[in-house]
Amino acid sequence: MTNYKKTKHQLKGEIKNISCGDEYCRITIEAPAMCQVAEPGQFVMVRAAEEKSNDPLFRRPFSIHQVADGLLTIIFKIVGRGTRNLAKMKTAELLDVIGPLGKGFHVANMQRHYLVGGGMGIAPMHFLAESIYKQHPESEIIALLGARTAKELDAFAHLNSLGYLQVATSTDDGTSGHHGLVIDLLEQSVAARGSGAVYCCGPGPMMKAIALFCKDKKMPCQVSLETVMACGVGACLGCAVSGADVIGDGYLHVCKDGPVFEAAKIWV
Amino acid sequence: MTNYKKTKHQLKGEIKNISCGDEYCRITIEAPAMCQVAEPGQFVMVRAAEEKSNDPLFRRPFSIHQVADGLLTIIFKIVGRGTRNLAKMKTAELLDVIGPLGKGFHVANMQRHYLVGGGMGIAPMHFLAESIYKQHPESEIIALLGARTAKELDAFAHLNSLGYLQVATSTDDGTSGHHGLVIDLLEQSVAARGSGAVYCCGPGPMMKAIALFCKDKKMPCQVSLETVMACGVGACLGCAVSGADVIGDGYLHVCKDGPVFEAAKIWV
Amino acid sequence: MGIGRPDLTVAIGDWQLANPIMTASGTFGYGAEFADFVNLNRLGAIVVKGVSVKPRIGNPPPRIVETACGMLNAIGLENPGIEKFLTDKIPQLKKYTCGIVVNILGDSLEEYCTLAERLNETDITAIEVNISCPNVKKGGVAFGTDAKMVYDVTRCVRERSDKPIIMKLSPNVTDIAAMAAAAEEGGANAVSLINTLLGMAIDIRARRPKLANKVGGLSGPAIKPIALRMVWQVAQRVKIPVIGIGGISTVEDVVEFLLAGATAIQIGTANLVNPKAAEELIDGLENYLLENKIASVKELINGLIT
Amino acid sequence: MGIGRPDLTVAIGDWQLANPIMTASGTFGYGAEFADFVNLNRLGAIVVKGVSVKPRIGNPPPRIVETACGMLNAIGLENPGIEKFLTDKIPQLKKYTCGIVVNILGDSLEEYCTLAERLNETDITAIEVNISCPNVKKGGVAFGTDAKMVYDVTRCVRERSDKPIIMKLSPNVTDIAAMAAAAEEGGANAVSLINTLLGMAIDIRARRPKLANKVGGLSGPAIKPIALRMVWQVAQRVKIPVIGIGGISTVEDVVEFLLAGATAIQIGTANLVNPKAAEELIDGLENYLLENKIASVKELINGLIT
Ligand SMILES: Cc1cc2nc3c(=O)[nH]c(=O)nc-3n(C[C@H](O)[C@H](O)[C@H](O)COP(=O)(O)OP(=O)(O)OC[C@H]3O[C@@H](n4cnc5c(N)ncnc54)[C@H](O)[C@@H]3O)c2cc1C
Ligand SMILES: Cc1cc2nc3c(=O)[nH]c(=O)nc-3n(C[C@H](O)[C@H](O)[C@H](O)COP(=O)(O)OP(=O)(O)OC[C@H]3O[C@@H](n4cnc5c(N)ncnc54)[C@H](O)[C@@H]3O)c2cc1C
Ligand SMILES: Cc1cc2nc3c(=O)[nH]c(=O)nc-3n(C[C@H](O)[C@H](O)[C@H](O)COP(=O)(O)O)c2cc1C
Ligand SMILES: Cc1cc2nc3c(=O)[nH]c(=O)nc-3n(C[C@H](O)[C@H](O)[C@H](O)COP(=O)(O)O)c2cc1C
Ligand code: FES
Ligand code: FES
Repeated sequence: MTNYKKTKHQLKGEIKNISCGDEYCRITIEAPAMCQVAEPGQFVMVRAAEEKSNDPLFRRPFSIHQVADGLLTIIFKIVGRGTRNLAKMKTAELLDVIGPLGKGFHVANMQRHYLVGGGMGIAPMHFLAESIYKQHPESEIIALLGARTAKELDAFAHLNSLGYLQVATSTDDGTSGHHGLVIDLLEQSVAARGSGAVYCCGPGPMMKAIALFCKDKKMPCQVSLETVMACGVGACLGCAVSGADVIGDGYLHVCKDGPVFEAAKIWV
Repeated sequence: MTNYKKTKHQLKGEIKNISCGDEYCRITIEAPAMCQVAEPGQFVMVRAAEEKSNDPLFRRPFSIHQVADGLLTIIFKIVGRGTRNLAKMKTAELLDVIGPLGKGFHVANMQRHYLVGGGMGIAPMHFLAESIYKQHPESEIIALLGARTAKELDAFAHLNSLGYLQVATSTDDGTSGHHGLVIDLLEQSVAARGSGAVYCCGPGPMMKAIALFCKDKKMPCQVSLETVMACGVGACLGCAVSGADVIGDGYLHVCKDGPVFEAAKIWV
Repeated sequence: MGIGRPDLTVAIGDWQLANPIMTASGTFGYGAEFADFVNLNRLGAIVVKGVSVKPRIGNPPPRIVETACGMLNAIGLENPGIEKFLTDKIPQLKKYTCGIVVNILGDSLEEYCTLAERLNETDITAIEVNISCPNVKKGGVAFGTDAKMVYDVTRCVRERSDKPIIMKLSPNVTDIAAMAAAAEEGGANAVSLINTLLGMAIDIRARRPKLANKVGGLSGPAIKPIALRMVWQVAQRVKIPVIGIGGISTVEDVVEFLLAGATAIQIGTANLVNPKAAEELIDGLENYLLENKIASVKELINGLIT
Repeated sequence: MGIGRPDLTVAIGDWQLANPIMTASGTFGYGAEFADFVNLNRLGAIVVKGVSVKPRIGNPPPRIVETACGMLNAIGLENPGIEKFLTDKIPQLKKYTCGIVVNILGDSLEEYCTLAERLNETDITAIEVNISCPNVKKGGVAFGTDAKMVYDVTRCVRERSDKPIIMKLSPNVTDIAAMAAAAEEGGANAVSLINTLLGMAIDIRARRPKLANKVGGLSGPAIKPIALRMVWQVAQRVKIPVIGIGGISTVEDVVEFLLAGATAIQIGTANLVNPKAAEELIDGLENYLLENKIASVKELINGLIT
């Protein structure tokens, strides 16, 4: 095992900053080793039980929202016991994290990039936008962000201030941006600006619609899937999902083969 | 069930004050209904897991340290998961408590009272001293407090400032008061002042020694026992202990028949 | 169905319960212990601590151990014996308007028969037969682990009593549905399951079992998945009502057991942790039905789609 | 005994393990998945994910559910099949200096025999036989629930292989010690226990089982008391070494299982929650022995005072 380089780490990251509202929480930890190897679309798994408690048992997966200067940030919605526990943590406490995990987004060598996020699926888009910008500073980077209501977009307001990123929003109730679905924004944008690479993370039906739209338009499309996970490292085989071709290849495993997949691998 | 009066309550008591060091913790909650019926030597049982977590499962029993103006105080040592969780709570959070539970100390109609506490067994003595003083203001009330080292007595420093209470201490290492056992203090006091009612709470061997001393001196002695408890209300029969006469009466149940017993019921 | 209150009643044979929530034997004393916390009259039924022919002082301490999301108990079936139970406890229990189920246990077939006979003279609601006890005449093999013995106990209790008979099954078996079928064949009106799973914990400092009795029964949320599976298996096998027990502590748990085929459920360890649990779950179940616009709890029973 | 390092080695027949800590089948992949977290060479042994004659794609999702202090899994024994295993996985596994145990499973007696024979040609350390699988020729009854079938599988595997044979017992039985005895009689070198307990969870909104497979295996801290009891019962019954499995996640847990009679133990679900668990427990066990001035881990084995 000479020359062996670790790509995954387990560490107790000191919380540098935590800001939680009733619905969302943003935590930044010190995790230089992870930041060095992380790629956009990858995720971390966080222990969410009290020390020595086994309830809840599983770690919780969260997309890497941003890495900068050895600091890693996640943003999550408070939906259940695990996220509630995490939201109670305080600055200087240690977060038990493993990562970076899984296969992230592949930055396409194209002139136009559509980052399509729905709800908490917006979380990985900051890191992704930054990476695309670094690799293709001349390219057009467009974030299309959908949510149920304007409030859901608050956690991601800072995306508006990234100079290289053009942001458009849609909400189901019309409280921010386009009154309707985020796929409408994509259709409009593609019609107006032309095709590009699509990177998508959000609810299943939204991703499927976008995947089929891209297939129709012959645009490359990557989607980031969610499932319940136990290990996050490809060992338990618990995170299986049916791909487009279940019988041939068997099931796909989100934590190892994904979470990001070529859309065509999932939906035909 | 007319005229039926509740003697036990379950409530979420707002934490009015919490001060925790590395080893001990003192929590005061709002619990008027409990304060109204509580008697010294009784205890409460506190939920010590995160909301909706079942680990640790059992409530934790703590003696009532003091009641005043609808506020109930407990003092506990941080020894394991439950107490560690409790020590993390904050002012204004709600503590899930049931109580008052069990049979407390019976205040003897005597002129002299020895309150003998060992380690965290000192916890119930404040409430007891106050009650004795209220019922027998003219009587002599002596607290004999034993600990391993002076630091262990810090949590109870305030007992020194009760005007009606005479306090003497002993430590195993001589860092406070008498260098030796608390039973030495009792023997000396009884020799010097004369006999009285003895109320005892502390480690088993200490209580047994004191019980046998009292038997010898023909002084009434009450002891407060500890066991693991599940329900605290006499339902599960889990808190059984062997009394002096196991076969005749069967086992005693600490949460219902105690925690305070006539010493003769336990040791012959 | 309008905005009326949902119907919580369920039936076990001719016995109509106000709601499907009972308290499990050994975790609710004789009811009175919880009178400060719960309006006992609202319960579907109280199942009292197991009673035997002779008084039993129970096992020496320690009797309970906390485990991950559960507990071990080896109480040793401490109880005052049937005679003292009839004179001391029955009058008190009569005051409650809810169903009163008496849980019985024995060392031998004859003891079960005797208990059933004595209780038949009282006006309790039903008898629950705990067959997790060792049969001393059969080398200490638990009655509940052998279909023939399950049948025999059921028969004898059936013959001595007109009360509804609930056979309480042990989970420490290869095929619990076979035991349920034996109980049904023997004439039981219902089966309840599960009793505790045999477990152990060791004090590594003393190098001794933590329980004086060495082994004890595991209960609490930890065992819920096992209990639910067994209830589902049994409900598919027998026609008599099934009463679900094991780790139930939330409304979701109650609904899961009903969907799996339970007609009623019992709350055990949850009472110890939260003395108001049983009543809170009645309210919770009612709210659940209201919110989901379900007119009757009976619509949930056996509602699992597989 | 001085200040030397305590002796962690244990023996299973002729097989000398550096320490008693193995990783349990299905929770540690093929080792490589944990190479970033654990120094694999330090492990007592890696037990790889179960392998069958033919490749299996496993059960449809959802395959796992979190439960109170535990989890349910119904992976469906997804694996590449023995041929691909031999060509793809064995070369990689050979690089590790720790023991390599291959867990095998079959639908029929013949499949077990075939697998044992194929593996006998390799230089793996030992074979662990998962008999919790249904025997399709016997109406789907699990091999591990019938003493005769346990004996038969053990015999056939024994005859086809010179490797140490570990029979992995199912806990879903009335008398697990009888199964262990059948394995011993069949010529097993060791038994390992427990595999998962059959359980279930229901999605109350969809009114469907949470697992596509309906039922699944319960593992994790929740089941530890049951596993420990079974290990103790089995260790009293058989003379061959016992490997303890079930909910082990702390050093105290490891010591409990050793005291109960286990010669070695396997870490399962704990690996999923804490990928460094196995190595941390080796260090923890060593420290425990040091602090308690115990020269050899063998002093703990079967050290329970009852
Ligand atoms: C690769 C990946 C990346 C993710 N990134 C983010 C993110 O950046 N921000 C964010 O807010 N959320 C993200 N999620 C979802 C997040 O993991 C869940 O919301 C979280 O685990 C819920 O935990 P809980 O204990 O609070 O909820 P629970 O009480 O466990 O359950 C509440 C709800 O969350 C779902 N859930 C529970 N556990 C998981 C799990 N392990 N995986 C998926 N869903 C689960 C349940 O089905 C239930 O509907 C991601 C999920 C995956 C798989
Ligand atoms: C009637 C009564 C009154 C008590 N009053 C006080 C008090 O005023 N102040 C105080 O500091 N302590 C008191 N105790 C002891 C206190 O209950 C335990 O220290 C506490 O429950 C430990 O919880 P834990 O989760 O932190 O420890 P755990 O991690 O559970 O265990 C740590 C240690 O505490 C012991 N312990 C665990 N649970 C219990 C239990 N339910 N009962 C007794 N011991 C237990 C264990 O055996 C172990 O040695 C009292 C106990 C009883 C029975
Ligand atoms: C402390 C305790 C005492 C019990 N005593 C009895 C009993 O006397 N008779 C009986 O049939 N079951 C008894 N049980 C089993 C429970 O009634 C119930 O079947 C079991 O605990 C599983 O349910 P739970 O997980 O909700 O507790 C007892 C359980 C506990 C925890
Ligand atoms: C996700 C998962 C997959 C498993 N796969 C197998 C397997 O392929 N073969 C096997 O014999 N046991 C398998 N098991 C059972 C474990 O090896 C172990 O016996 C069981 O989980 C109990 O141990 P634990 O509580 O430490 O996890 C699996 C367990 C889990 C959780
Ligand atoms: S979560 Fe374990 S393999 Fe993906
Ligand atoms: S703790 Fe339940 S009876 Fe005392």
